[in-house]
Amino acid sequence: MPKSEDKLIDKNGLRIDGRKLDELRSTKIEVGVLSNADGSAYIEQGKNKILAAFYGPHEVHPKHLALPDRSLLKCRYHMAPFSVDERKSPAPSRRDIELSMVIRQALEPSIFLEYYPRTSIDLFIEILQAHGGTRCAGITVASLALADGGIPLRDLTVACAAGKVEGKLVVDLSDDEDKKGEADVPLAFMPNLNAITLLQMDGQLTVTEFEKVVDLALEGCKQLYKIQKESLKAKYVVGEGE
Amino acid sequence: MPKSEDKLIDKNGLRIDGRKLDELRSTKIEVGVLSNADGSAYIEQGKNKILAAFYGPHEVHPKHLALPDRSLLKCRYHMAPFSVDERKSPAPSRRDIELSMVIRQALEPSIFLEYYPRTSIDLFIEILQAHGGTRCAGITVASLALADGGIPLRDLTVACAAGKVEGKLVVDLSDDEDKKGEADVPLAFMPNLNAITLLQMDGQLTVTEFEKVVDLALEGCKQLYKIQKESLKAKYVVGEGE
Amino acid sequence: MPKSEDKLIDKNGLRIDGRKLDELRSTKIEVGVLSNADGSAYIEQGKNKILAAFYGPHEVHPKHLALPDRSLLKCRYHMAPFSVDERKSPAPSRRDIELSMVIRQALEPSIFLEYYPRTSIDLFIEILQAHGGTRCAGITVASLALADGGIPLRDLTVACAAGKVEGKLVVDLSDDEDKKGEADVPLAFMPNLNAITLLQMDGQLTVTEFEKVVDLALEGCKQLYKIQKESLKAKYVVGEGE
Amino acid sequence: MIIRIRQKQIAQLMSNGERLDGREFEKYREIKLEMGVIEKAEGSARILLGKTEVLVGVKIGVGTPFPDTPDKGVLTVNAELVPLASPMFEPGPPRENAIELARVVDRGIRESNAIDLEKLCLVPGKTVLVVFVDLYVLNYDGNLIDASAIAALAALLNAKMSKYEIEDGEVKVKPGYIQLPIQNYPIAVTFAEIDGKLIIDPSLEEEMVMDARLTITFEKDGKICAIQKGGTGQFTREQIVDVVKIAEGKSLEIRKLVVKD
Amino acid sequence: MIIRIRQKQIAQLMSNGERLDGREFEKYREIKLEMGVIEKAEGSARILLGKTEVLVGVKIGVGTPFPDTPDKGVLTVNAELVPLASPMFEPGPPRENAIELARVVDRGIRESNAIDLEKLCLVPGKTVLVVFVDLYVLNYDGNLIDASAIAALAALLNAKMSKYEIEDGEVKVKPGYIQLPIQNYPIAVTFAEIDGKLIIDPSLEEEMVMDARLTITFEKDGKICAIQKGGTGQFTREQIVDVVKIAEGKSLEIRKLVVKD
Amino acid sequence: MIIRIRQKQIAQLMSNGERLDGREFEKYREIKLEMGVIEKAEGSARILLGKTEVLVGVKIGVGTPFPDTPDKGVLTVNAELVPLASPMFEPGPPRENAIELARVVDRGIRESNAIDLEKLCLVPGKTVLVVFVDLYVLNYDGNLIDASAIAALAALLNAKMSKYEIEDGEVKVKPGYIQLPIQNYPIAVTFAEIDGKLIIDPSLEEEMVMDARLTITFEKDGKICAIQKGGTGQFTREQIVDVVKIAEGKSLEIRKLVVKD
Repeated sequence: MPKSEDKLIDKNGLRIDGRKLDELRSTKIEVGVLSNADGSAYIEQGKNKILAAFYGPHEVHPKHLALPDRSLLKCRYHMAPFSVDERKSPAPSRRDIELSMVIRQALEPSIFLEYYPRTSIDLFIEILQAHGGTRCAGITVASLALADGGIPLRDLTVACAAGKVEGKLVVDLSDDEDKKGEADVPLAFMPNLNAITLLQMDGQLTVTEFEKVVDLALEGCKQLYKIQKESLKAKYVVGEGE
Repeated sequence: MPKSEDKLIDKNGLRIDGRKLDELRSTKIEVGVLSNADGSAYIEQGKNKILAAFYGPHEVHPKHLALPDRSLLKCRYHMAPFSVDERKSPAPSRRDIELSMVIRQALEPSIFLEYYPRTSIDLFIEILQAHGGTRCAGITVASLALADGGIPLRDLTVACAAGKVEGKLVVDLSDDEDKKGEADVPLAFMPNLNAITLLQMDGQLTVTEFEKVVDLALEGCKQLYKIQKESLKAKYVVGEGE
Repeated sequence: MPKSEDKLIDKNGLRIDGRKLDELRSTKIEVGVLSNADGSAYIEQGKNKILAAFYGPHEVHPKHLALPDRSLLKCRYHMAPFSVDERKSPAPSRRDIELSMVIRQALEPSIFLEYYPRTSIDLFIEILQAHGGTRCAGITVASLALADGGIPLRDLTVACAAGKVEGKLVVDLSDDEDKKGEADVPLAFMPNLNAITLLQMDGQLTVTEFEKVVDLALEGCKQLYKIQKESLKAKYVVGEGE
Repeated sequence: MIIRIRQKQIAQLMSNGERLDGREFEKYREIKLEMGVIEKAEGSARILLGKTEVLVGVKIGVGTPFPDTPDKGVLTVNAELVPLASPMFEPGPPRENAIELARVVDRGIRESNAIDLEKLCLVPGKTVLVVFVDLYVLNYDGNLIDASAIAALAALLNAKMSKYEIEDGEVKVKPGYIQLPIQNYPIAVTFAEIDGKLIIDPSLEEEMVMDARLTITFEKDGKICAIQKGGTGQFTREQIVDVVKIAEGKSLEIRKLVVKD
Repeated sequence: MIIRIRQKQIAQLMSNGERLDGREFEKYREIKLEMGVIEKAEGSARILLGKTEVLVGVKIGVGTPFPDTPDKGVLTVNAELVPLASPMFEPGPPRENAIELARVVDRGIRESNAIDLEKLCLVPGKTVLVVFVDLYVLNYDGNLIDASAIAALAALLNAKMSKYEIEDGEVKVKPGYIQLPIQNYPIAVTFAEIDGKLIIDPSLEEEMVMDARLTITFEKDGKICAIQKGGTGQFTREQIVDVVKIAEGKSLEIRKLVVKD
Repeated sequence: MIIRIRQKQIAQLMSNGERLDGREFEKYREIKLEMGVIEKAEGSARILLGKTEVLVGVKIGVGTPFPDTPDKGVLTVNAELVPLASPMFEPGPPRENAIELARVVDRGIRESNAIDLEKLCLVPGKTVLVVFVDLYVLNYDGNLIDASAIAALAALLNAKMSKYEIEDGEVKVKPGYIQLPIQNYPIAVTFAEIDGKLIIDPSLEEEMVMDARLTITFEKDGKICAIQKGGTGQFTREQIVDVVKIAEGKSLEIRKLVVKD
């Protein structure tokens, strides 16, 4: 049930930002944008602006956290105070802590952590501007930051949400669609491995709707995966095809 | 001086919960109630509902806190948010920190801590429902949790308060009596060793009254001591006398 | 521009506490006032009342902070809750943290820290009553605490502010002058080494005014330096001249 | 290393269709549920799910609404993994596991509109009732989410609240109590994936070796109202679709234990 | 180990009726008390009890009453064991020793009704005066409780407050000052138990080896208004009864130092 | 040890009048400034000073004034050294370096009266606008103060705010936006002292070996409005006087990059 009088989808079936139901937001990715970090990438997905970077593998502090058989992946999802309408306090919220955890769990399966025992990889995702779907865009860009830094990956991880807005199933929900829509299903995926590594849902969907939404999200992931690969190519394969 | 119009003691000398002046609240104790903890016990004393459990003796974290000649007893008195009328924030209050300390000091003399150098015993007292005298009931049940876990004790520690309500000296004050009464003296005792290990007082008492109140509290301790021992027997001596 | 109707300087050119423009507040210093600390001193400069003391050089906690080639100077500027008009919360404010840092940096150049590698010197400055210029008075008295405790110093460090009040350049601003005046320049100095080790400014000054204010502050430092040395003599040279 | 060996044992058993405690793959441990155990709380329930024990208390207070929902009461779910429940828990502010637990239970209650929050508004934009749901874990033996979600629903159903009225702009408490308005009954069903196989209601030993976790919460009309994948493993689309169907049926069974018609 | 040896020396001395610093068992160290030392505070006092030095400041502000005492001002006692006072003290939020110190001093003031809190109510249920008593330990050489309690009473007696009035629902400060209304004079007396013997006003060296501590606070009419046992040792009923009697007499002596008729 | 060697190399170069990156002593790295980069913020700017990158966002909200300035809006400057900017930065609340950075930038804005805070008062003593300036460091390669101060001024100049009105004691937002009232343009200029010589705009490598740092902030009329000495080294009176003069000229050049006439 829509929670507001504003129409999110017009009579032509277009969404408030002019997109079709199965259309992703305009997405730009740049790899290798920071000079200090060991790997970094930047994404603009609609009005989302997100920077990801990591340091490592390096020694673990404090030492007793080190794992004997693999690297310890740490992850911090953090929002700039000016990234949202109402200024956000810099202290991590409960939402920030949950998202840091599920993002870490979404990325872990893609990394050959066993190559670097007793070390840690410290991954930072900075939300400079938030407009719906930041956890997914954060995963998409963080995976590229890891690739940029030469961390060996089983596959890139890509993430995209789908959901239900005013009775229609749509992909890649923006902020308004997320807040006023009926359901939101963020999903992370490794396309070559056919592996879903993040799945959450808010809202209400029948089982049948849910299956369709999962397929929409997977389709979105596949499109974004192409953009991911192109962004790597743009950085590393200057002047030639794949 | 009574702080309210409500009568806490009626014309027959009975207290609002129907007790005589020197009568304890109805008390039920069960030993060995949790499967994970190394020892545990549960008490209902009037409307108080308290769980105690410990882990240890085990390695100390951080290591530099370890004592060369005995085990380090740690103790946390903690109230569930729903244990009191107004929801309590989960963060420890100054009262919680003081009570954790005096409870630890009340129990330490009973434990052969010297048997376990360089280890710690971590004791947790959870107040699930509070209705006056939780520090005393917490000591009574914590001592049983230690016994349940096989920690060698010089004696059980038992605790009981006595005080003054509407001019009368009474034992085992309930919440209303504690708040509106004239004085409250919580006391912990090891009966076989004749040792008082906790003694506090709030309110006003003459020296003569104080001595009588101490005796009332000691008498209360002796009665609770029997219940303590019966609860151990119920757990460990199935189907036979002491 | 003066921020209030009250006149801070009267028609005779005297300041609200009766001082001339280039006159320091009445200053009393006592060295060696606390029995536990390794060195201590107390200053009253106008209504400022400040105690400084240190412990060390001793082992560093945690160990990984230890420096291989010199002692680690730690410094805490801390205000008593009753030291200011409105009760101050005991938690350190951002101002407290900044002042702790600049005071430490003002004192470090004076200390032969290289004599004590892998140790720390823990310096504490307690503002018991604050009335303008506490960072400077804190440096002046802290340097004496270090001297009292036998820490080898290249020179005493002495500090004094100067500034602009109602269009006049003045030395050693009191609380009202600091708050309502046009500019405040705190400065720390090692007279024998001709070295300025703290310099800050709030307010507005032309470049020419600024130079004069620096000279006023330096002159103030030189006067306070004499009082510093007398206070040491009073403690250590009983009954004889320098 | 010990975990690796245990993992092999469990996987071995599972390849024979067996679990450590003899359960079938899609069978819950025994559920014991007791309501009204904390008289001081407006509502309470204690659950034993096998040896996992959770006490949930509901407290209701007066507060201010969120700016974007001025005419609705406030729901706050908080979880404490108190250290007597497990040697793995430590005192202190909630960490990510406790926060996830609280937020997953919160999501089920919130997204199913289990509490009619509009009935908890006293003065729009100014004064509303706040419902605190405190999840208090007393013994941890696996599957805290399902145990907590069931006990939270039971505690909400058990909750009685004072009658409030506004007089001259001040909140007054009237005599008597009314039921907290509950209009939906979300049930969470959790699976663990071990070595490619899916089992329901994982015990602690199974959680220690699982690759991933998937929780699906159903509301009373059979719609999904919350999902949470946990753990560092992965699922295929097909596994998820299968799990959702099994979970749907399970949620009906469990709902009957909590909601008596 | 060093403490063990020291303990034996002190016990040995005590078996001969002697203390390290030559005092008798029931004799306090010299008390030097100075009032009004912090002009910015509404009240203040500095005590030297031997080498133990405590500065107490009283600040008075405007705040809201506790819901259960809407017509009374608020008393808040806080202790800081600032690290210049002892190598054993560390910076940071108060730990259990500082919290106990504050709460024991608080209890003596509160339970004796030393401050007439009803006189500090400006608008019942809305606006009252808040009295902050800050215990600031400057040098720690044992028996912080008695030193702090004495200095706190002296600072309260020293305290002057602004005249407040309510005009159109707003707090106005009127010219002039009045005495903070003090109506009782609690005095804390502390004993240490070492090797079965009881000594008054323990020094730091005695505290380091003591088995237990007992503080009894007396109000002006000779009633006990607060007790606190400290340390991990124990007392017999008889020891407690004895200590209370000695403390009663001592409290009279000390009260004379603080309260001049 | 490595730092010692590097220090010698840099000092050696400097004795020949050279710097590591080939700059002259009194030459800034290239400054790239972009405004309005965060649409959700009322104002924003991103600066690249060489490889040092800082993003500044300005948010404007409604709050209460400070008691001593009841008729003025509130300025709050906050700095976060987020850990992706440097391996030296750690997550958590701001430490002394971040606090110093925020306070030095704050001082320049505040002391030059850059924002006309009186225009941000809605109801004197009750309701004012609060301007949050958040300094967000994205890549740290030295001289954070100058980079942050420039970007902060640019973000303030870029800031548009809603029109607020008071109706019946409540804050109402009117349609349309107005410029944040900026009336001065403070510019910070920072020098590092290495081996007795002074260089402007130190890079990270130069900061690592510098003895001391000196920042002078000038307002538009050529007055100094803030100074901060940093580091554990020292300056002579003459050095300071020299530095001030060079800084004055530099501030004019840089101001032109930010403030277009």
